Amino acid sequence: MRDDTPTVRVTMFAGVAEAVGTRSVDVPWNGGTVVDLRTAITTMFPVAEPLLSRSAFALGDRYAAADERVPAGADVAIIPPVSGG
Amino acid sequence: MRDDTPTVRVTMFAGVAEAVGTRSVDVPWNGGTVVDLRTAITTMFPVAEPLLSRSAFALGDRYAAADERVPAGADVAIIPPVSGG
Amino acid sequence: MPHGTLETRLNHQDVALTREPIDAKALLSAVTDVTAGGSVLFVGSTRSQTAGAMTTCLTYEAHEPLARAVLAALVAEARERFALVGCGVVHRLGEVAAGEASIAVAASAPHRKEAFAATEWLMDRIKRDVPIWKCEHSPDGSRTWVHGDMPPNTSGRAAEVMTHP
Amino acid sequence: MPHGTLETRLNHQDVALTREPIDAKALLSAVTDVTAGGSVLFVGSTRSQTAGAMTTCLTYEAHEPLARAVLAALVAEARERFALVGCGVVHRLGEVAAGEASIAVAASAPHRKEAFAATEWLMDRIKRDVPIWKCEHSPDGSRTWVHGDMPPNTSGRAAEVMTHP
Repeated sequence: MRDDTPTVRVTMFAGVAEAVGTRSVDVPWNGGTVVDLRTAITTMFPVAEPLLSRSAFALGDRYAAADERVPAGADVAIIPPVSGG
Repeated sequence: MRDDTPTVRVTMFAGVAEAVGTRSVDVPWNGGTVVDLRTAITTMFPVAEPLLSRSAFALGDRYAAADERVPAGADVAIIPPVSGG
Repeated sequence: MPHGTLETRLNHQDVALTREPIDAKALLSAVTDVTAGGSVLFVGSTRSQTAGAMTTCLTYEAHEPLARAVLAALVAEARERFALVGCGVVHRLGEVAAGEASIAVAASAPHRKEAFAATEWLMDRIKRDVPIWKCEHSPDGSRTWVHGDMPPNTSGRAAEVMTHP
Repeated sequence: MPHGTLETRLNHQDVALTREPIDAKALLSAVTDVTAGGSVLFVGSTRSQTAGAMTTCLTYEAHEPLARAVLAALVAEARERFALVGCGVVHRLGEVAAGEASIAVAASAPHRKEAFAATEWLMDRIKRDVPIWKCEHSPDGSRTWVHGDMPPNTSGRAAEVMTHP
């Protein structure tokens, strides 16, 4: 990709990071919603599809709604089903 | 009462002891059930009737059923509604 | 406190009446082992204000042998009913200053739901059936013994267990 | 921890993520004052046996800023919903040996029912919504990240509070 391609920085945790093999990736991004971003990431990492399909997304330190727009340059985190406690 | 009159030793607690003015009394007893004993004690101490009417009774370190017979010489305790915790 | 037969579980090691401050942490430790997934500790305290009246302190008195026997039977029933890993109760007697604990109940279980359910069940039963009474002392020197409307239950499982030791 | 406005109550003093053993007693003390009649402490631990397989240890990882924010919002909601005197949560991260605590939740209220209800409610919400994950390590060296079926709730009250700080 060219240096000036807009991206979002996507951070991964737990089983998603393990399936993908990395904890952080820059995803090319021309804008769209959280749902669009999920589709783009699933296309890049089909191995993670079972977890991505039931993951939420965070923008910074808050959860994002599914129809929320994700700006280029955003810090995004994939939040698969949790197991703390 | 004559020295050889059969009795039961009745121990009182909390509001019952306060109403009656003592913690222990020997009640003349020719036999009968827990209900009979309650009646005898209420006759002796009418001031305690409101609490006696909703008290349970214990024989030694266990609760007694209402229809259980109380032998002469028994150690009986009056157990008004509790408020521990 | 491992599982055991009903007889071995119906013991007084799990219950205590004390005139000293309650060590709730020790109670929690005593009921937990590596098979426990969740442990619940309840601590009940004297509030400084009850029903609008200032309470300077409470005193508690008990029919001690009966209270210990009923508590032991309730703990044994809770262990069986909720498949607990461990369970224990400490109740304080005598004077208890505002803010100090009057009771601590702890239960541990493989899963948290049972630990919560057992602790709440025990508190409900203790407040109904264990022969301990609270006296409220006011700043003006007056005192009031607290009695509810219902006598303790004498015909329940706990009573049955006690009559067949 | 006295009552306050929603804004003052939505703080991070009541929540902690730690890589050290959890001091549950300190948490319980921190949430209690003389207006509390009942305090409940829940401690969740690593069991030595989960679903039939021996687990030697667990590790926990978190999205730490998000986890702290969600925990603070849940504690603020619990304080309001159950009229609590105090409330706090500590979750451990990193390696947790069998028998050690992974989480402690404490709540105190004027009456015990609210303290029990709040603690159970918080545990349910934490297990659903807080971005912390558990990895089970077996004696043979294999490891398994644990994920349920449902994603965390992102549209609840907690999320609303966070978007209007």
